[in-house]
Amino acid sequence: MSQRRTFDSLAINNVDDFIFGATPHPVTTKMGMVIGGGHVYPELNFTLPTIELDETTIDKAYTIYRDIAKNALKRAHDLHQDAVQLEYETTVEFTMNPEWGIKVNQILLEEMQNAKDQYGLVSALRTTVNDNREFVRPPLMRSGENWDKMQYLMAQCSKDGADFISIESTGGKELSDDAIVRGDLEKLVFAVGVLGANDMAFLWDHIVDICEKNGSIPAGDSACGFANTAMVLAEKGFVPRVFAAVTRVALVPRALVAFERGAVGPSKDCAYEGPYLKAITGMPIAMEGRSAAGAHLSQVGNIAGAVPDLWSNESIQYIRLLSDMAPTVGMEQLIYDCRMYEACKDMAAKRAYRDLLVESDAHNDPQAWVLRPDVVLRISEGILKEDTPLKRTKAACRLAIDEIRAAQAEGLIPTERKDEKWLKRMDKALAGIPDDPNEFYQQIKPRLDLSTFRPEDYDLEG
Amino acid sequence: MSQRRTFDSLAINNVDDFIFGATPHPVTTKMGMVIGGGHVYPELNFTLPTIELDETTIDKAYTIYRDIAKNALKRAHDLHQDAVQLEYETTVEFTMNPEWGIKVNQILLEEMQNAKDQYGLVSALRTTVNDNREFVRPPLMRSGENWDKMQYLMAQCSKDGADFISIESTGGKELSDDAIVRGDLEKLVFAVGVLGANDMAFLWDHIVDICEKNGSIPAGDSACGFANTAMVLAEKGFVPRVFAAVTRVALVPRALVAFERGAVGPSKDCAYEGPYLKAITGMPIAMEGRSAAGAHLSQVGNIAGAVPDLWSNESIQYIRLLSDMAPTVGMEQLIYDCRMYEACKDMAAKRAYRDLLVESDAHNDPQAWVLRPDVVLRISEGILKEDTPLKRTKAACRLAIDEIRAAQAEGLIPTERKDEKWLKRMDKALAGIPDDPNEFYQQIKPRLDLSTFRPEDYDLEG
Amino acid sequence: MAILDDIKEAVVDGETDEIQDLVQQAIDEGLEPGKIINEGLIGGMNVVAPLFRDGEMFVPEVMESADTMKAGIEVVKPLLGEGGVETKGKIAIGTVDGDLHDIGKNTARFSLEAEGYKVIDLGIDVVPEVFAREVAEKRPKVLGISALLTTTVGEMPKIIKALEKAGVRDSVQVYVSGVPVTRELAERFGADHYCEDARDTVDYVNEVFARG
Amino acid sequence: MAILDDIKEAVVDGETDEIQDLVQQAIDEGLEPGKIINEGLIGGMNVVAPLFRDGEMFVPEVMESADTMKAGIEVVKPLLGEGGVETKGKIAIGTVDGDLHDIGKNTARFSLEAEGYKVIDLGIDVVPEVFAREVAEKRPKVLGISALLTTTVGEMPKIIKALEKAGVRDSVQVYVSGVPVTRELAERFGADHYCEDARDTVDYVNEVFARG
Ligand SMILES: [Zn+2]
Ligand SMILES: [Zn+2]
Ligand SMILES: [Zn+2]
Repeated sequence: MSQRRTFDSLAINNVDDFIFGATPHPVTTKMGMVIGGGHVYPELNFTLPTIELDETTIDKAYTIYRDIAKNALKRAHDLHQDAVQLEYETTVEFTMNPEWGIKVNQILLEEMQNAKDQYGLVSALRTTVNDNREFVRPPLMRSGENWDKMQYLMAQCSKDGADFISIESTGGKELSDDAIVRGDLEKLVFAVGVLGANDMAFLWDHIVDICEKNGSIPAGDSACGFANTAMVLAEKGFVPRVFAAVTRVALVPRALVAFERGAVGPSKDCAYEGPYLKAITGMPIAMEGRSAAGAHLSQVGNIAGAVPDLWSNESIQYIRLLSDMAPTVGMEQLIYDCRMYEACKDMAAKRAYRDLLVESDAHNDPQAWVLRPDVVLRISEGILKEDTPLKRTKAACRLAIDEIRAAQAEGLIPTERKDEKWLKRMDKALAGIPDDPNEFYQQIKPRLDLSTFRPEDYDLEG
Repeated sequence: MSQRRTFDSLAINNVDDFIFGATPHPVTTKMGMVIGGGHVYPELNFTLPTIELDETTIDKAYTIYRDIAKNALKRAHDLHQDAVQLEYETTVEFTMNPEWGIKVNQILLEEMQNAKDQYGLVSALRTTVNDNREFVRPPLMRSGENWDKMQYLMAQCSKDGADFISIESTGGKELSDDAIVRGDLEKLVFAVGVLGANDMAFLWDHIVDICEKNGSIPAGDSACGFANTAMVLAEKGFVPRVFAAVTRVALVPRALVAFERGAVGPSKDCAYEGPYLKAITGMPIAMEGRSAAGAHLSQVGNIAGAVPDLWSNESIQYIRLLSDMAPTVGMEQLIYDCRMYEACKDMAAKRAYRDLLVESDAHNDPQAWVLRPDVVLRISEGILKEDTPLKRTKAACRLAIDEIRAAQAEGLIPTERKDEKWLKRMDKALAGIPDDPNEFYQQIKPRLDLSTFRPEDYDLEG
Repeated sequence: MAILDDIKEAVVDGETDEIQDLVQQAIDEGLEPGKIINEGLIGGMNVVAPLFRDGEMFVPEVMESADTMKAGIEVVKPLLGEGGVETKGKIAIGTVDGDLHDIGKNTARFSLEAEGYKVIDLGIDVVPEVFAREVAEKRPKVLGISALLTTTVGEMPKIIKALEKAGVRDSVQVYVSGVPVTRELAERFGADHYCEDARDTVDYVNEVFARG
Repeated sequence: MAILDDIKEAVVDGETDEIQDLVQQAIDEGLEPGKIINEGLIGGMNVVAPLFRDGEMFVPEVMESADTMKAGIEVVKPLLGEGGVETKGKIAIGTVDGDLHDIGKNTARFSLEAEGYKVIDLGIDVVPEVFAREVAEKRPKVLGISALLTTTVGEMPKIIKALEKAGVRDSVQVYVSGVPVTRELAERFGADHYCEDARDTVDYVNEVFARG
């Protein structure tokens, strides 16, 4: 039913062609925005302030979502912006009560239409449905009430007019959280290269199908629950930065599965693995960086802006700042960033600006280094030499470690006291991982808490 | 006592030399940061969340200030930043209870020293004392308890080690608020070119004297209460953008008086007239833009970043965002902006990046247009052809109107429906203003509410 | 009635210089004073309010329109009996103790006046007791409390307590507004409503009076 | 006592493979079991805690140290009477109903264990009644409530009400923590304290036990 693809060569080969706002396979929205067709547009995400949601407060929540959209779109217009994207990321209550989520989706679409009618502002909506399969333990990944509700919500939001459907899927998170906190690369590769990749294939077959039937575009996933967990822990000093950098790259093959199954982008903002996806698939990506610092502190605030097609703030609560409500402020900041891209008049100027964004961060942290466009192309090429998600995940880790080690050896990025110990520890973990998923499963099984996940939901022998 | 200066020619003549991070007369802080000596540093401002301050809550306020400084400095270090500036802007309670303000100033200095000792982070402190002379009505500008407390607070903070003393002074605000809301340029020129300028001379003689005696650097004032009021009202659609643009330039001669009386910079972040001051005096400036959107929405988010020596967030409350407390987030965003300046390797790269910042905004709004480096140099030159604050203020308005009209005629900035009406209205107002302050006073007197200000506090005949 | 349209237009355009002649002309033409006011002068302000709300007019222009209306009313007033000028209702607004900023309050005031309300301006820097006394004496249907500074927002609950103490809390709908105020704070303070800006204030006041 | 230093070092370095031999060696050398534990094994964790606090150790390393300590204790345990291992005190922690994130809770847990506390881990997705029942049965001196999701934070006041209902509110000091929690929310919920992170939690718990 859905169009399967395989990726065996890079869509973008030359670092000179690896640029923000343009990609070989752009995507067109309902109102005619072409994502990846020459411009970088802001993508604003927003969320409720801390309120308890129930039947008595839900109307207030609707009002807040309407206010957010109305005021942020108004601000975009006041700043002479002609096109923007909104992202509605459902929180758990809105997936568990899909009628609530459907209503918010409709409200946002209404306000987008109002803004079009009133002042000609073009906009697109990405609806990101919260993956609530993990809300039973062990997670039921392929059946049950939660899975049904997710699909129902996606279908209805799609039917009602959302341009894009996305998700931050959680297959494998049953093991990855512990793997990250434990700095356990073997377990991490199992969690994302076996469980995660397997779930992505199942999940995205369904999402692509839902989108085809209901009129929206399947846009891609995010490794937020995996690589961003590692990033945030690294920022707190809880896990080594080199480990977080390797984790980032390790998540690329898993994300790629969505595109193999028919996703066409733009991939999610908080998927910092986006540049890899763009290089490999040629499909547009959303990214987030310094303007998303209110949601994620990071070491990649500028370099994340090197090659995006949408530029996002990740998420901000509807709280009052001194000037205005935070989402309106967020829209303004994104627009100023996007104006910089627009101000670059030709390819030479674009490359120069991209390189400023890259150089300003790349030498500070291994997590920034692995987002350098040239590093991305090299590692992506290496990943495509392998042909299964598990082998690709291993290759991704291997190549990331090698790039980091080489950059440290040349003094291009800082080397912290324990880095070599951790790089060696990761070398060792990788060396012991077989290529066959079931063999890997049997090998690692004694170390797993089998009460935390259902092997049968990942096509694994019991 | 203090060193008086006159400015009759530009310190920066050529737009090629008008660049961020460098200026003819840099200023050195106690820990050795050279402001305007080749780098742009972040300047973080922050404020309390909404709490009622009294004897029972003041300790909590101290704890908050300590936390803000500690965590923001820590974040700067984590991001490999080697030098930053903090700004402590006292709110009214801290000026009215100077012991509280002195204590906060000490706490910040302690945390700065801790950061130096712990991880070598160099920092500087600007203490901006709230001008509370207006807190009696009509304001007592030259005597009384409030004036005494302000001076005492400045002296003590200076003695305790603040690097810079600044203020957002309010002389003339008794009339300017109404002039702005009424779109009354004649009254505005009187408020800022006569009252404001006159008060600046008196006030800055005292501040320079206090700084000399106590060891800090007199850094400059801000027209926040004047031009930023107009800017904020323009953003709300309350006053025309062309009026706000002219108001911005009208405030330059008033600000210049501080430098004539001995201020040496860096001028205040929210003084968007900064580029004019830098061109004329060659002293360093702080500016704020997109990263200050949480405090001021504006049309100048990027162009404000064209020629700063310090880059600021204006102000952010100590509230929790999804990632961290807002001041920590603010520090991160400023650092990412500053990294971009640092990434420019030579003068050609610096000019190219400056021009991107300029071009990305300049064509959207007259308020951005008047901050173009070339426009700034032209108008500044024109201002210096006059020799008194009033004549300079008139010239500033005249030149701003002419630049806006010319840019609109050439289609370089948008022309709104009522702009020509408003430009003509301002032409007419200017044409009727005499050169002599006292003659002007007698002329405008019938239109003034004499209960709102004390003419004798501005050296005016009753 | 061409002359009424001229009066309306003069109010919209803020032609303070011309309004008195136009109003005199209407009187000379034998038009009823009440009609001149309601259909001409206030009729003009009724055009101004939505124009302002839609961003078609600036505050200075609204204020000039209000001035023009006032100047016109002065000409008709002598011809009216007591209470001749109809207003939509009475509102009191003030800025809290310690806060000397009045732009927000003034803009709300002029917007409300433009809508045809009588606004009792309590001024700036007003202590809680004065708020309570004025409400007890003047009996406005709505009380607006405004604050610009973060640090003065704490005055708001004190004012509401002062109203309670004076026994007039239930006689008046209280809204709060200003930069540091939020919907949540308004609730916590015990206010009836939070108004985000002047336009919001007008909507709210209209709603209160529509309730009757 | 060279062997005790070796044990300490093995704990700090997380040498789980070597610890049992070292502990056995200490036993063979005739050292008292209590001494091996308190000066050797927990002595090692007492070095780990400040190293972690100063950013000199990562969480995985801390967890390996904790594992090493545990493995060592298993060797000595048979030689001890009842309650031989001295702990600094008892704490219960859990993540609220509807919230399946456990990194924050786990990090707090391991930090506290590293400090020598006995931690009763109530797990994730815990309903208020279970919090109350566990406090009533196990009598911890401190109860930590953790939430990661914005939307589950509303569970916190329910837990505190459940404690009241079960009559055990006063028997326990309650702290709350997690991304969406603030000092202000903690106060509003009726918690005794807000802990920003695991390091903060340790400080707070130390303070509670120091109070006695
Ligand atoms: Zn995410
Ligand atoms: Zn996102
Ligand atoms: Zn300011």
